[in-house]
Amino acid sequence: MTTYLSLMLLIPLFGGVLNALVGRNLPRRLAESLACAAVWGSFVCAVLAALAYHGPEKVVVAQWFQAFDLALPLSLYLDPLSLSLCLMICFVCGLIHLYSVFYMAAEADYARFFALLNLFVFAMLSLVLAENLVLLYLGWEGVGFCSYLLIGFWYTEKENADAGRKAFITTRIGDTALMVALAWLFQLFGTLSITQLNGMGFLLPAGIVTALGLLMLAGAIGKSAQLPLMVWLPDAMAGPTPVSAMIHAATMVTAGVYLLARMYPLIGSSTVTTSAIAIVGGLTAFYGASCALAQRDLKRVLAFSTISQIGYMMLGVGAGAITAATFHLLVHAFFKALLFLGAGCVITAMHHEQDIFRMGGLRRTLPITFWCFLAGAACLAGLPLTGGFFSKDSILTALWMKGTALTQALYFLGLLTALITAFYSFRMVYLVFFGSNAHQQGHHEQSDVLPMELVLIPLALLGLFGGVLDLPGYLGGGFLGSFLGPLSGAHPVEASHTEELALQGVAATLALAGVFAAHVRYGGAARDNRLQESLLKPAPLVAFLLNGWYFDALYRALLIRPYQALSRVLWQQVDEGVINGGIDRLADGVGSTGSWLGRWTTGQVAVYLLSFAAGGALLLGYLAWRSL
Amino acid sequence: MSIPLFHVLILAGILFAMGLACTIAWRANVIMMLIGIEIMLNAVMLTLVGGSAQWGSADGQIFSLMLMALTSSEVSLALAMVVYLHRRKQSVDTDDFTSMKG
Amino acid sequence: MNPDFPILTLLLFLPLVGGLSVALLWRNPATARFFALLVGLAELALGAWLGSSAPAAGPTGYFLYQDLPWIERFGIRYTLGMDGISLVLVLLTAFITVIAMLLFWQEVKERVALYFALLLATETGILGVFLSLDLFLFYLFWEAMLIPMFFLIGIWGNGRKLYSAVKFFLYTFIGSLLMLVAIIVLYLMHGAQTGSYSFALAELVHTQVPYTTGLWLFAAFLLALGVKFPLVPLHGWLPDAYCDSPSAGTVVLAGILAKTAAYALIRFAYPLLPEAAHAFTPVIYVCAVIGIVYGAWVAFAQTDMKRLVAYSSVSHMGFIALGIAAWSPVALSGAVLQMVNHGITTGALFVMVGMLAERTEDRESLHYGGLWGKVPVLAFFFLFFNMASAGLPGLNNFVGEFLVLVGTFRVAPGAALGAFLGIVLTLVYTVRLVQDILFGTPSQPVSLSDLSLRESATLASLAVIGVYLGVHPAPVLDLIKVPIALLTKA
Amino acid sequence: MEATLFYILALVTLVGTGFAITARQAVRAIVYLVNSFFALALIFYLLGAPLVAAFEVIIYAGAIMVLFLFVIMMLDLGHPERMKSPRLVDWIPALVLVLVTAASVAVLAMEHHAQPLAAFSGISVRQFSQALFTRYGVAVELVSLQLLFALVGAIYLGRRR
Repeated sequence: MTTYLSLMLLIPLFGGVLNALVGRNLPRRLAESLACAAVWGSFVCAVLAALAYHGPEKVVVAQWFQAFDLALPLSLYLDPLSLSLCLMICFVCGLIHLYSVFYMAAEADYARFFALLNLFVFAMLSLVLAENLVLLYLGWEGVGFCSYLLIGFWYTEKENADAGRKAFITTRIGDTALMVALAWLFQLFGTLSITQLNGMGFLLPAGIVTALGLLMLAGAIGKSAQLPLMVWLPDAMAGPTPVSAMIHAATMVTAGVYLLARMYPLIGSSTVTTSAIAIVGGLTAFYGASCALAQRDLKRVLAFSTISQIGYMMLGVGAGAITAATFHLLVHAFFKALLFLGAGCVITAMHHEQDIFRMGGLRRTLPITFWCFLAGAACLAGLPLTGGFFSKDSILTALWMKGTALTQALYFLGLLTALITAFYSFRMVYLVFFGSNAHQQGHHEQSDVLPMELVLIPLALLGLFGGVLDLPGYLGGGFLGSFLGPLSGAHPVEASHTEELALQGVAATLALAGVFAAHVRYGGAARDNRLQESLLKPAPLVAFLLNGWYFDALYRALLIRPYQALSRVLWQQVDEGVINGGIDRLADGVGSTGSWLGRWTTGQVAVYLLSFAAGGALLLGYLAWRSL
Repeated sequence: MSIPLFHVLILAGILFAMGLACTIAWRANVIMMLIGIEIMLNAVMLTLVGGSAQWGSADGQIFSLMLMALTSSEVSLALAMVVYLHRRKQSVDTDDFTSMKG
Repeated sequence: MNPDFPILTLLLFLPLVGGLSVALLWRNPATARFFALLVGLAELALGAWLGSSAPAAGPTGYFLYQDLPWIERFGIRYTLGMDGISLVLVLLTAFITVIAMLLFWQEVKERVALYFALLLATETGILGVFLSLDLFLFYLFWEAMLIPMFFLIGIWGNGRKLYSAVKFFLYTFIGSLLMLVAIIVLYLMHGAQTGSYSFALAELVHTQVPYTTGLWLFAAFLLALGVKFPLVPLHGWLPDAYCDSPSAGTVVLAGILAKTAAYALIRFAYPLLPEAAHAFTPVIYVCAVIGIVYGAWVAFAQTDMKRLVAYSSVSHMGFIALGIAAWSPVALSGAVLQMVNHGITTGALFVMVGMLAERTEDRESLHYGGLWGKVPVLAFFFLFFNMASAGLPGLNNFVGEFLVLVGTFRVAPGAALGAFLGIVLTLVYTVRLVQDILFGTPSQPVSLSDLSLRESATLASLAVIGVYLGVHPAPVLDLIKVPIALLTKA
Repeated sequence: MEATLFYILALVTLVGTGFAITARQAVRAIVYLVNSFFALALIFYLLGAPLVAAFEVIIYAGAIMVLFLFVIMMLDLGHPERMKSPRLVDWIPALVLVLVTAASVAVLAMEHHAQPLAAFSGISVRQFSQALFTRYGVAVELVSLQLLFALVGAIYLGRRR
């Protein structure tokens, strides 16, 4: 098992480092194959590990560093949660690597791209497999770093680089909260091993558990783009589309959910924390969905929908339904990657046009993409019997069943969000694929897009039928539920079959209603009206949603501007003015005193003599005065 | 001998003060300044000789002799300088010589 | 090795003697350069050999020790000792000096021999501080290292070089004089108590210092060391000195000279005056945290690359101060490790910035841009060291910072929380610098040549050490374990 | 007897010096000073220093004062109307200083009681010379060197260009 796990990590690391160091000098095909082979090698290891799996296992690979009682081994932990995530990550990333080979075919700097992708896989896997919180932090920061460079991959444009920077710094804020939690945990327990910590939560007073939970939540908020640190994710779409699919949809952004799920045994005992998680999740889900309603950029629609869907996962964690959250995490990874990759096909076909109001009629020119994208949208909308339906519904059910006023309020918020989700999913589908559009000319040759489209198919199947991973109880229960069952703390109240059916019925109705609404507003002839409207200045509400509730402007006014202004003040007023100026003035004072005293040396002998005599007289006078 | 040392010292003190006053007051004439210095040196010699008489040892007298030798070299150099400076500026007023101004 | 062989003396004075010989080669700059490099390499080799063949440390933690009478009348002895902490810093010193020489091989065109001689002389001064165990000897080296540095800045600097050199000298010198007073008071006090007057550290630690007197003495130490550290209100000399000194001088200043203060705090000030140090701990905490946040914040406003890195150095040194103030084994290990890391990383950053400035004669970061595509190797290293400086896990700075923060959080959570804020701010200015230089399109065409093989190899050695210390810091941590255990239990 | 003589001579000295420092003509000042130095030489003799007394007359009153005269004549400084004599303002600092000094001396004097010198028959020339050339031999050499330097210096400064 040690071999599998360490190989799973080392292969992509090796691939990444190799590509980073010598990739530029390798033939293109070799570099690409190397990168893909590394990830699929990892996948093979993950599968082998899964086959050999027979219970949670902790593996110490090596010692990282040790200073007195702070011992940090490089230890890995394989349990159902990490195993299922590893499989998903390797698989999705592997597909996206393949996709990238074609998507980035025209890019000259392929070595950097694939090196970073591979390094990302390494970091993500170490995040997931880490048994030690510091190792988890390494992965946590590593994915952030790769994401930073990948968002800004086309660095020559300032906006891209700015977006990368924004992502890096915003997530760093959350990361720091996580690091505080680490330091605190070490102070309390003297260890940072996740398995040990999870077993010791009961030793702590509730207040501290709450505080720790909130700190971890802050970390998760940063990484998973939840309120109020979600501003970076829409901008992160500046990166190449495979990057958006891989990092900003399937894997990295769900790391926060993973962290909370992982540490749930420790932090779950605090009601305040779980409520906070649930509230953050619910609000973010609603926020993301509402913003997605008004976006014009295809990738930004998907970005806000990602924010919203992760909000659902947080809701699940907050409701104590770790299984449901993980289930949604996995299924979401499939269908959101699918949607992004589909969007990538669309964008390639449209020559990097991303405005959905300028697209149309693509269902005929890109049929495979269309069907796959439709499958993804159905999952996102939660149409009955798709994977997304089951996973989202298990979260909502868990919320309802928890039965407190808060969770039931959040349940209704979730339902409302589901309605909006269905609406914007199909708004997107209608605008992109239906109707006809003037921009038909100059599509790529079909063969350019075809290999990329092929990658969509397995993802579409997984998304559509992902539900079988964890079927509801009335269909005989699911595999995931029993697999993840041993995770302590993951015991939400079971719903009876009738209740479950009723709740699912409500959700299904809402989803269908949303799709219907979208059809009414964007389908058929109405679509052209919308296109006409889109040329006008947007209404205030639309603009409000389009700009993500103006959070960016708020932060700019509240944080960024003052920070910049104050930095200049600190430098020029305090540092140059007070500290340096003070010293300079002191020096000037000493200097001018010196030159003032220097005027005494007139060069006239008489003055010297007089001074000398006066000095002598003073001495003598002093002696006389003493003897008086 | 019935001369109290103390009176010798008072005499030396008064002489010294007069020399000092001369040096300070005659800033317009180097010659008189030098004369003031000579008076002060003589006062010092008087002190030394008085001390020598008090303790009956020759050292004080020897030092006064040394002093005399030093004085003569000092005076010869100083007067040479006066001559030199006078040649340059046609003046013996010390306030005219300020090239050592700091 | 013959135990009587004065190997420490050899280690200490090899650069000085070598430097003097280099100075004799003033007619022939090329030879002087090579000879200087040879001396530097020999020193590094000697240090490495000592490190690898070091016998087991005795109960005092010192595995090499030399003690000779010098000025017996005043109880001054020539006492050198090397324990784990010294060894680590000696290696760092020798390494950084070689790096500085190698990377700025052609930077200086005039009076080359003298330049290299002074660099080597500085090295001896710094090594002396790291090796002395007699306070008089320590003070001697402490002052001695200023002099060559002063000339390095004053002669080969740029900008307002004389202003900066004098400022640097006066700042550090005035502080040091206070420390000298404190040393002498301790000496007299110890002599009066025991009857034997001695400057030896081992003797002076037993001095019974009255509480109030101790406070004054420690304040004097703190002022002297705080200037060189620098702790925040005392850092006024640093931006100017770092900016205006020649690049190699900056690397030496930031990479190793600043460490002498931290070392002296650990080796002398705390053990000599433990009670007063304890009383002063809050002050150091405050200075350190303010330094971390303030340095990072001011760095953000800089567009002069060298000045930015200079302020970032203030911020990073704050972490070291924090770790020392916490005085717990973990935090102190972190502080010492961070001294090494800071030497490597900030040294490397100054190297990078210096190389850019050397190529274009422009230090304004806004004038650059898009270097990633133009000079990929340079850009790679630039990004690498910036990320190391920002504390990316897996690279060296992270380990040190983590140990410091975790160790400090145990004893002083409030101070640690302030420092955590610094982590975010560090990233803010780092990423800004990276973006200015590497990304975007250049606002004016800059013609640059990528790294030569010599430069790449040297930087690669720094980078390899960076990764190594980030992934496997155990060798350093093992070395400093015994001395730190001794220090913190005392 | 000796004491009376001392006081008389002291008076002569002081009066002579006083005239010397206030004289309007440098030549007159020199003459008053020579007078005063003669009296001082006698005081030296009274204090048991015959040799010093002799030197005082020979070197001071003789050589040095004559040197002064030479210079005064050489530079043609003998005309009082061409010379700036000190104004009253110039005397004020001098007088203040003298007053302070005198007051201090007076204060110090009040603590002392004048005690006559111990019985003492003066230092013979032999004693003097023995001490001078044995114990202070080096000093003599140094002084002679200094005289030589002064000689060289004076010649250098005085030469005509």
